[in-house]
Amino acid sequence: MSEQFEPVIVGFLCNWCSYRAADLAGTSRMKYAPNMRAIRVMCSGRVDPQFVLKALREGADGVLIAGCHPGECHYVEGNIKALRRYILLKRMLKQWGIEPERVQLVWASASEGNVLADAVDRMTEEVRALGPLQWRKSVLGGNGHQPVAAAEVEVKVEEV
Amino acid sequence: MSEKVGVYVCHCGTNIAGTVDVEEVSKWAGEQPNVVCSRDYKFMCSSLGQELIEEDIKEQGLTRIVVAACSPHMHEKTFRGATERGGLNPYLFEMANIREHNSWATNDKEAATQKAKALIDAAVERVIHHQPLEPIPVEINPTTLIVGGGIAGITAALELANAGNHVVMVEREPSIGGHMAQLDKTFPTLDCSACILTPKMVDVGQHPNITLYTWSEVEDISGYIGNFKATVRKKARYVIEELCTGCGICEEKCPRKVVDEVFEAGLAQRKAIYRPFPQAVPKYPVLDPPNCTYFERGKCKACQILCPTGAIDFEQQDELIEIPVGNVILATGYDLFDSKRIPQYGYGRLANVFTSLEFERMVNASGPTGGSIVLRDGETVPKSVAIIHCVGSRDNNYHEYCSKVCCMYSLKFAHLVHERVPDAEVYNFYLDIRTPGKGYEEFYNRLLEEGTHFIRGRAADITDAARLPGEEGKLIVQAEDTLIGKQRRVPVDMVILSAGMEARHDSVDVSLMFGMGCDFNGFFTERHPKLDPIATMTEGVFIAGACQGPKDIPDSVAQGAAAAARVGGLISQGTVMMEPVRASINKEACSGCRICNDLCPYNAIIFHEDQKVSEVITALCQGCGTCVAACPSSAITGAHFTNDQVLSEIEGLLWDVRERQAVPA
Amino acid sequence: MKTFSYFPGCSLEKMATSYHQSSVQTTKALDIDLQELEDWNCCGATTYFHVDELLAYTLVGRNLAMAEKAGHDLVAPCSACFKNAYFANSYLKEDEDLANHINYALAQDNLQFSGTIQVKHLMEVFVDDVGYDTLQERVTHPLKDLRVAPYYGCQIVRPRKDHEDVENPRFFEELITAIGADPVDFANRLRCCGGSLLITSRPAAFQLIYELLLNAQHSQADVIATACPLCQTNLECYQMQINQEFGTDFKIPVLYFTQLIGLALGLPPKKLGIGTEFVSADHILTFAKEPA
Amino acid sequence: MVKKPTFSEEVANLLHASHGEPLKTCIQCGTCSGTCPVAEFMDYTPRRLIAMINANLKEEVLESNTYWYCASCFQCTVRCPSEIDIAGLMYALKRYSIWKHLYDEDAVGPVFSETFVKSILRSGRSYEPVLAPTYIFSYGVREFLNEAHTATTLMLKGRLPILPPRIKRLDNFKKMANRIIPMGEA
Repeated sequence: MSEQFEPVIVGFLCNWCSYRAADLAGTSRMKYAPNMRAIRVMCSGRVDPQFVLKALREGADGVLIAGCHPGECHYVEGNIKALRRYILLKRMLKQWGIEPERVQLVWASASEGNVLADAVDRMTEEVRALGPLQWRKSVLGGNGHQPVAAAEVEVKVEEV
Repeated sequence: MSEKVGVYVCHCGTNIAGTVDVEEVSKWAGEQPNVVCSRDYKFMCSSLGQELIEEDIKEQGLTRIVVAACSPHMHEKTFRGATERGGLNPYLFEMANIREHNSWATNDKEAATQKAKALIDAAVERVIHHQPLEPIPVEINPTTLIVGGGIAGITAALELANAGNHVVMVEREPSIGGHMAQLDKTFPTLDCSACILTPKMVDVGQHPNITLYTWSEVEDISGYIGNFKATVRKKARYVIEELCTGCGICEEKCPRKVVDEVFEAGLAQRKAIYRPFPQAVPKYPVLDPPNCTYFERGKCKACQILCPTGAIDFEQQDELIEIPVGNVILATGYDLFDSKRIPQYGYGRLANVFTSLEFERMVNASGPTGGSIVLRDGETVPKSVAIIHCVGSRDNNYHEYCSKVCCMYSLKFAHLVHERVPDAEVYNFYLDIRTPGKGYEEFYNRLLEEGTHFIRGRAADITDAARLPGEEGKLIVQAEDTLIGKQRRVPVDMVILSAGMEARHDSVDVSLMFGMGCDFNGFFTERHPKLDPIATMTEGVFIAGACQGPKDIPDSVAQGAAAAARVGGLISQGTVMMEPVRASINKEACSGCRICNDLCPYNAIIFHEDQKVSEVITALCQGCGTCVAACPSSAITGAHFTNDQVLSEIEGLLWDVRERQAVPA
Repeated sequence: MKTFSYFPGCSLEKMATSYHQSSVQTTKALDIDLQELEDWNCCGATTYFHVDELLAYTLVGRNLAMAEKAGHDLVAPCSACFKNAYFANSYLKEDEDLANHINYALAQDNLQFSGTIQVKHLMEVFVDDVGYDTLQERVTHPLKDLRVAPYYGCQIVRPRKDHEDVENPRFFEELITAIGADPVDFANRLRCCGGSLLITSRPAAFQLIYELLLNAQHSQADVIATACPLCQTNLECYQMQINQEFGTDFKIPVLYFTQLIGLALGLPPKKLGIGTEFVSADHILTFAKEPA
Repeated sequence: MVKKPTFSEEVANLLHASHGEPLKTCIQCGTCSGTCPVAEFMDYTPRRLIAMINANLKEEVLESNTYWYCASCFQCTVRCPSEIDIAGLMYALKRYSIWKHLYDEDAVGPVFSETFVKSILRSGRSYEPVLAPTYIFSYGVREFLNEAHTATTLMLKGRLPILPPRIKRLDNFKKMANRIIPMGEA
């Protein structure tokens, strides 16, 4: 059979909980899909929708945003802000015909290496099932026009 | 401008090299744009490894450093050091985590090698956009705020004060002492709680370095490590402390008696003007208006008339006091699980079912019964007593966690019953006897010798519905004796419910006020569950005692002292260096939309009405970046996490798949 | 005027006709319209789940589907029927796969479950839809000084966890107070009556019934009030045999709560099916008096 | 390759999804058995039965009378500190043993259950008198007389139906049931 499709997932992990969760998963030698490549942000609240769009545009097949559990955010409630943005972002991606599984938000505390590892495994399978994200076909419809810049503003304004 | 980047790939013995083809990776890295030198080495964190970096900077004039090794939480500081010694600004360094996030997380060598390249390329792309930064020095105000005057808070206060530091202690109740002041004996040594606690309370009351605010609460806290500002509400006592000598005449003459639900757990009465207990610190009484005849009907004033020093002031108002402090120690303690939540145990319905706290007061020599164990009627001595373990604990319907102290205090209760009522039968219904601690297991063995009946099984029902001879007029505890595999009904005269500890009812509000988290049970979250159970995620805020999780006295004392040591360390440093990860607003670009103002959890962003622009108070900013992400006109920059840095990091991270669908320019 | 689909259940057809009559009478008197579900089938009782869970859900599903057609919430007076309907309803709502299976079968009777209604126990109708206050106002013959043992039994409260308080419900007591009677402190009010054990293992059932009667006697109740035909049968029809078995002389009438409410509303005992008891309830009638 | 499920897993699979936690979370506290009103009649307490299931003692478990004694009062289910639906578990065991015919032959429970089900499938409603023969034989003479007496009194008081009730759309009803478990008669 032909070699199976290996999706690439960009992970935005908050410095205090989820990045440490990934560290813990490693330290405790949990094996999980190598498809997620992590970027450390101080707080999931720092994840600007344009980061997500950038990642998808640059060839990622999915984006995982991970932060502290609600109520456990190191910055009181940055994760809640992230959640709000995430919901808006999903709405927007839907309009562009991007499957919801491609962008996911999970809570994983510093002690939940397994939670993060499972999330990565699950998401990898889901995205693999969806196949590669063809940004050009699915979003730009072939022409070079990029709706993204406009979209960012939309998201942010809705924020308040 | 083009930067000269040096890339260093660590083998970490075989930890990385075992899975990642490090030679291949470092060779590949060397071929990437801007990378002028790339090496792999057995142990980059070793002094030799670090020297490699230092020399290359000097000899090859590197301007940026990337180390691909373990997690930045492990060695970022180490390599920043090396970078600095090499003569570069330490923040011109970036780390690629190819161990925890890669070699340890998969066995697929090929995939791991590929991922390592991506992570390194991301770091390279990112580090190019790094800017030199300077850590922010912060002055430490040597005064420390301690919230809660229980044994943990008292210990911390005395440690700090004796070391010559000023301490402000705020206690909600009229006296310090906390739950420990209510106890009679302490396990396993059985020394009298008051005897060991009251001297410490007195020390706190008299210590020149300790300012004590009882009957007070912290209403607000602002600022940051070294420079907090606490607002304390000093509730009206209706007693002028300067004049009061604590003679107690007011209390004696007050005609109004009310049930003392707090200190005496409802077993005894107190006056409307009162001190919770004779050894209370401070000695000043408190008047409680809702129960005071004068406040109700406008007459009486017995206390005022009879006070020899004229210290009663019915007009007194709450005071708000602002106190600048450098660090905070939270020692707010615990609440006892409310046994009424388990109706099948009959507390509140069946008279002779007691809570552990009620029993503590009862056996206390200075308590309502003078230490004699009697039923609710106040005279009948029980011939048989059942002690129910794990009330509200180890039960997903209430609290999943083990409350840790109940086993030991239940054993203590059993012992006290044997001691005071020698011919009484004592039945302990337990799930597991948990006695980890010095002298604890020995105490358990002692109880076995004293003839306590231990029945392994959670009590299911406590009822007065007799059905067998010998059950009439008794309380019947029904449970399975799991070691025999039979259901048993044990008729007793008295039942004691060993209720667990739970987080303070208002712990969530408190944690929010101090900008830190608490777990799902409401206990405060420590910075690290193993390596740092004293600090919190908020710099300058520490926790001690049962507010972090169920604890007995020795543990609380240890943590209190530890917290004091940590604060003491900071005070003697005088200043702390803080990560320069801060947000700043470009006035020109700011549209004044004020979205960021409300987003900031630290109120670090102010709005200049005149210029219609917002500004970040660097000292208050904690660097979360939420505002940066939210600014519609991208006017806010988050130092060390700027948009260019993250965006180029993304590009690097996806170097191998970009072609797959790169967007035509 | 509130309308409900009414599912009497097999027992109320005969064994517990009095429960049926009193339910219909009292609800009518209180402006509640119970419309008997047309062509309802047995819900399978508890026994059914012993044999095949899926089939059991199908049986209940048919009744639920018919109630949905009628467009009213479903009310069951029998606690076992109620429990089956209540849980089948919530499981089918949350488990699409299960619902599909059931609907495949229901299609044979041109029915379909879509999860549009709620399931209530008859007592809940009195508690929520009539309300204590209204009930109190409507009472013409308060049962003053009648000491009533509120026997909840099992399945009216359990295994619902979302229920107000499974370990310490008070609604039955409130109802009894509302009709002017005194609820006694009945420790065993939530204990099992043995249910169908009476058939499968008599000694166990007898033991349970004995304990209940004993506890009711200790609490000096004049009458035990129930909300379930099986409880009623076990506690009442077997009292004589219990007396033989345990050498006791229990003579505690066991009435349905609807019968007591009926009396308090001044309805004629005959209409409430009073008179078909094994243990005479005649002296209870004397409590229902118009206030002087 | 597929590994054979343990008995514990088999039973867990028989529990409806909404029936709470799988058995392996049991902490053996005995709350269920302390609560159970008929525990004294069971050969093993519910807690012990769970331990036995987890220990894979299939035969002993299925031969035990414990689960036939469960009267479905659900007191254990609501109290279990590990949120195990113990009553649901008893149902599962009943189904399992009937389905595999692994119950003890003189047990009344299984026979009764099956007759009950058949009677419903025949008429759409349950009919007490039909049930009588299925269990009456298991009684002693005195019990039999008592039972007969109770029955006649019920008749006299008009509390027993003379004719079995039937539902109208019985054919559909049988077809419906047939779609779940095909049984010849329908």
